[in-house]
Amino acid sequence: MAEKTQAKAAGAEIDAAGARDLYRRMRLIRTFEDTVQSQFQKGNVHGTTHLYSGQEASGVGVCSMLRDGDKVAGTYRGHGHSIALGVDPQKLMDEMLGRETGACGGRAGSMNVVDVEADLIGCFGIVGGSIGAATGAALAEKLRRTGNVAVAFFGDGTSNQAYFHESLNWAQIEKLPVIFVCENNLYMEFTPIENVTAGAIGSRPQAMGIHYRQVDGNDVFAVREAAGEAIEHARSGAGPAFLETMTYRFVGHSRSDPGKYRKPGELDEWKKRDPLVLGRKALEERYGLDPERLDQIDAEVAKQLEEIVERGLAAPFPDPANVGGEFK
Amino acid sequence: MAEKTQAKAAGAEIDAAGARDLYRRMRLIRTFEDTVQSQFQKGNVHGTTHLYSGQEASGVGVCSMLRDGDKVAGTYRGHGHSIALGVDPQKLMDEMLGRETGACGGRAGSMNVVDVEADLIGCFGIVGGSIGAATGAALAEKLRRTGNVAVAFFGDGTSNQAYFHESLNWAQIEKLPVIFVCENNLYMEFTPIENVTAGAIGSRPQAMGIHYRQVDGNDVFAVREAAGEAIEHARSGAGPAFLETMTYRFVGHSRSDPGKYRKPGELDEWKKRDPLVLGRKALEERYGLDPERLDQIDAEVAKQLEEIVERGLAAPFPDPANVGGEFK
Amino acid sequence: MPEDNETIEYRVAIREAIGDEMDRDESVVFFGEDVAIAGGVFAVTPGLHERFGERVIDTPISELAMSAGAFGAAVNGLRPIFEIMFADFLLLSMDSLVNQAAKYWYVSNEQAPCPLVVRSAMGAGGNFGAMHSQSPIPWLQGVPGLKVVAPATAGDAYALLRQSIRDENPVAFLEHKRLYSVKDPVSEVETLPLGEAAVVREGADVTLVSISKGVRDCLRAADELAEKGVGAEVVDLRSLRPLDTETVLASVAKTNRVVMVEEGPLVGGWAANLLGIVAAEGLHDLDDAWVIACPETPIPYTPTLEDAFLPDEGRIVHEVETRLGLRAEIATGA
Amino acid sequence: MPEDNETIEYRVAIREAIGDEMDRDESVVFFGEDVAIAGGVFAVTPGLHERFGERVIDTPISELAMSAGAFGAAVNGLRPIFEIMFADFLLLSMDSLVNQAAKYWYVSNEQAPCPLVVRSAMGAGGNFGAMHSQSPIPWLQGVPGLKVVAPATAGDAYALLRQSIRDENPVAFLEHKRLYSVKDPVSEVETLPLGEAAVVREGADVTLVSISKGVRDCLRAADELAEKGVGAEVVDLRSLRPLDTETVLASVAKTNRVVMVEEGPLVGGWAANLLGIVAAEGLHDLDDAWVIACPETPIPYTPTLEDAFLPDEGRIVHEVETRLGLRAEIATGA
Ligand SMILES: Cc1ncc(C[n+]2csc(CCOP(=O)(O)OP(=O)(O)O)c2C)c(N)n1
Ligand SMILES: Cc1ncc(C[n+]2csc(CCOP(=O)(O)OP(=O)(O)O)c2C)c(N)n1
Ligand SMILES: [Mg+2]
Ligand SMILES: [Mg+2]
Repeated sequence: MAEKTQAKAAGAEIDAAGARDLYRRMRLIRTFEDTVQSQFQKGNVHGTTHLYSGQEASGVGVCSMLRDGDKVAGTYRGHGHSIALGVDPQKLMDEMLGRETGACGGRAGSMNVVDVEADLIGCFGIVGGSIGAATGAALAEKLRRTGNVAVAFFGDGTSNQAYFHESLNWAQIEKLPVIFVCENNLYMEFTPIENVTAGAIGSRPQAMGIHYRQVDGNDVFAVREAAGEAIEHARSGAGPAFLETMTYRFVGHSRSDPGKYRKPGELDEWKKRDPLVLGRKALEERYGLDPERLDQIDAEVAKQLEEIVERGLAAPFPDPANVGGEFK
Repeated sequence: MAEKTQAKAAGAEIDAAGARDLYRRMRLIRTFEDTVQSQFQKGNVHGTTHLYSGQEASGVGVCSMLRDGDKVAGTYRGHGHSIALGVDPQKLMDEMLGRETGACGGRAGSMNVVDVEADLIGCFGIVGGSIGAATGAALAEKLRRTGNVAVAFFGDGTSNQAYFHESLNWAQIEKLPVIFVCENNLYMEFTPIENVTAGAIGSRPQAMGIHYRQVDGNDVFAVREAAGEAIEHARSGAGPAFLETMTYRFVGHSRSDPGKYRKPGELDEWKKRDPLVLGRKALEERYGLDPERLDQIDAEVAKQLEEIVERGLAAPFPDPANVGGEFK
Repeated sequence: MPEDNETIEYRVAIREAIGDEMDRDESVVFFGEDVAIAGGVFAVTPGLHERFGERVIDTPISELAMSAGAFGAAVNGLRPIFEIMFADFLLLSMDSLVNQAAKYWYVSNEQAPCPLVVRSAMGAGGNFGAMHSQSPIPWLQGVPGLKVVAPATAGDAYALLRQSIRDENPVAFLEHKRLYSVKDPVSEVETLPLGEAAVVREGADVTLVSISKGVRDCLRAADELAEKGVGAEVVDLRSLRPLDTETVLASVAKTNRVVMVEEGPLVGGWAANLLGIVAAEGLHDLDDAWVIACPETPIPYTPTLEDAFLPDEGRIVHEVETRLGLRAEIATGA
Repeated sequence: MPEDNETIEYRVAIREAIGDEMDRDESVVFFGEDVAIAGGVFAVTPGLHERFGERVIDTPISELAMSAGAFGAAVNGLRPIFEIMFADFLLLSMDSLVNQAAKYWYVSNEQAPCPLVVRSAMGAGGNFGAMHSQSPIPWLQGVPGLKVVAPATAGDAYALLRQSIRDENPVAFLEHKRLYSVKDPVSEVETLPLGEAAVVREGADVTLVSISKGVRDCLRAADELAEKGVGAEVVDLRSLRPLDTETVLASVAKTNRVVMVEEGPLVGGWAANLLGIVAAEGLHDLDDAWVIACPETPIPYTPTLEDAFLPDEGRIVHEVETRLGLRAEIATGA
């Protein structure tokens, strides 16, 4: 719960403390992902994982502009979306570790986390699922007149799939308060997005008259500004908004990906625009935060993750006798 | 086979005889549909039917620009597409009547006719199916380097569905020789298209960089001209083309539709632009055909249909002992 | 619903069940293609839009988005009902039904329910052809988390639909096209539990098991068989998941013979599946057991072929007579 | 393929089957997400794009268009193979597979075949969670016109895939994820007919029937049972449509006891369905019959739960021992 409050505490106008929180949240995601990776290699995290490293500013920027009650649908690359929204990283790590104390008691794993308390309606292992689900969640918010919005995160490659097209159209027809956040990391798995996508992604929502903006997805402040506008648009009843956050994935698509498809030098170029590097710079320049303070945050987060893993590894696995589950 | 040749005989440049053929073909469709309707009421045609009446210029205009080997995928509203392409109306009527002599031996019925010999890969009862199928057929033509194209017919309402989006994108990526013909009759069943469709349909293919044109779908000559361009584009290897033919359905959506949703006066306005009325006018004005010659065609077609029904009703039903069928 | 003991049309019973639940619970909403202003292509839902306004919505032709929209709304406080016009089109919705709705309760570790109902018109017999006549049961029954309900009477349709709407997890509610115009007594109860089969006719010699329209075929067959001195017990499964094997086993323990009648294929169908479960649990009660199903092909259009394709009471009577040896007796004049 | 009698990895056998058919027949093409340049996420198809160029294509994430594209190409002269990365995603393709491909041959009155193969990785055991671990068999088996093939060994994978590609109608070719790295002897034959089960181990006391990975579990169980003096015959179905009930019935006629082992639910699964068919045709051969299947829930992620969820040789041995009374004997020291 503390995490949840902190995630959204930033508000529209932020002071230095708020800015620090944004940075901390991005660092938390990065360190979380590094930890998942190392725990995966140790055999403590199972199956497969899709890490969010490099894309932190997108999730953190968008979620920091939400208010309690707004709903989020993430993807299989959803640790970042979850932490950005305020899911307790302990519960999340425990889920990866398959423990009873996990967000879903070990039933979900990396790709399908749900945390209703945190307003995370779910992470969706099936490409496009988040789009359809958030559209439906927005329908509920509209009919219940809550003033809440719903956010769908998804990737560039997902813009070629059924859920994308059908849901965008329906959302626009019904003027649903949903924000479609396309995290364009230039690749659909191992394939450059231009090889599989006709035209610019942005022209698709625009063809339906949906409010659209493209933004630097590695600059958390730029994302916040654009997300704020998109959320405002949706919340006002004007219908869906579409945000394309241009970003880059620093690690493999999933656990076993050597990244051979990357263009030479591309990764290095993007690393110069690491959201954490950009974040530090902005914090130092705009908020006069000194580097030591930020190093200290890094150290705190590192410590936090160590403790999380320690507690997670000590937590019990679910009792196999309870495999069944009951359907209400 | 005679029918087939006739359908495409018109060629790009047509003389008076070719123009008469276009008119005859449209009249054949209209009279065929009227006959299906009356046979349905008599209980000789079963299940349900979706008639093409009013939309004849679209199918005839497009198909008259094809050459043998080009493939067509029609819809549940497919009698028109079939006849326009040159499917033998006797075989088609026999299929409606459920006879052994039908195009599919009575197995298919109104919505799912296939006539491989006529290059009709099929009519598709599932909305959007024609789009996916024609895209695949075009892939085959491309890889086999035949120079043939494939045509998908579908309605305005179908532009909101999964097959539409996914297939358009893929076709454009692979530069497939496929022509998407959206017959915009302003309604998806009983719902005005604007109630269920965000933005203009044409902006969707355009968002993908697909060659697009809208055309008066009731003017067979205008359709021919636009179709010629679209086919040429696709055949040249430049990728898919999208043609939106603006038209109107004169009859109910399917067998039991009183048409209450129509705007007042709308039907009457469109009847003034009946493709047959426009066709006659053009033939008289441009080719100097006299009205009696056209009346004579009408009478010939009426007679043709009478004979078709007579033969159809005399044909045997398939033997129920053969219900099984064998899968190769 | 009417309170006297009159009859009601199946389609009207469904309409009233929706209306009554929408009255009772504000969170119930209903959407589908042409269901609102036009009242649905099978004339099941006229009047609901007028009564409930924005809670009854016409959608684009977007079966997948519709299903996912229902899912998203269901996990976010609504109880959506949506219509997939013909059950054949459920194939376009399946990812959302199976990968989203059916899994939510379990995978979320029972954090939140997913109360949605998908209504759909299934079944052959109307010459609608291969893509507008299918039973979706073979695709849906093996999906843990998704209930599959298919009422045989108007009364059951009313009570089972009300319960389906109240259910905390997804329900596929399948309405046989050939039943829309039948009239039956109105339901005496507001709801019926899901997963309870009913013995709709008692008999001592053979058990006929079916669901939906098949139950009515079995009942007519039982009438005919009674005239020939065979007492057929008829079990209406009412739902295929949960599956009430107890009621079937109890009946079989009594009659020792069972026939499952399915409008669908033998291979991969519910009928042989249920027979397998019965065999596993009640093998020694069985003297004879078989399945009446359709040929292993798509459904043909033309009446002669479609009639031959579908099981009907004539075939049930004939097979029971034959398997029970009555045919031989008749033939030999015994 | 290698011509000596070496072993081959399952994934390599599949690769070679595709390559050999593409060599043999120009009309064979192959496409899917990341299958060409990257060689597939399960490393099944590296090298094919280099060998066959534009006949091996990377597609967008468009499972429905891909399936319809295969259909359209198949009815227009090609023999497409396409990959649906995880079988769970087949749910997005189903309309095209079921309403288009499976129906074409029959509905067109056998005018034209529809030769396509959809390859897909199915199955649990790798902690991939509920939406990346399913067996699609419950959704696909009850679709007349669609063959469902699932090889248990690398050798069978090679020969069955080559035959599937040559088949004139659509085939769902299901590869169990847990088998990709197994090694088996290379196939001695170029093709194996679809719809023929194999008795892969003989035994007199009980018949174990399974498919895909389950067959290997049964074989290990049979080894263990042999040590306890029980002769288990193992039948590998190899395909679920066509379904070779004859081979099962013949085995049951010999052993009088049968267990079907399914990685999937009991209700709506193939195992109970097959048992029902066996009961209908061979009731009096059966002394005992049952099904080993999964709980009626989605598939859990964490190892402790997933292990408990899945049938394995331990459970097979235990249940056979118990049902055959050996447990009691052991317990009483008999
Ligand atoms: C329907 C479906 N198809 C395929 C996959 C396998 N898959 C997982 S992630 C992915 C690529 C998605 O690319 P993109 O949308 O760009 O998101 P990113 O992974 O880059 O964040 C694919 C193909 C899936 N999970 N679901
Ligand atoms: C997937 C699917 N959903 C719904 C239907 C039922 N249906 C048949 S025609 C139709 C309307 C199609 O409208 P449009 O695309 O405008 O074509 P039109 O009928 O006007 O020619 C609908 C909803 C269907 N056949 N398939
Ligand atoms: Mg991407
Ligand atoms: Mg229309």
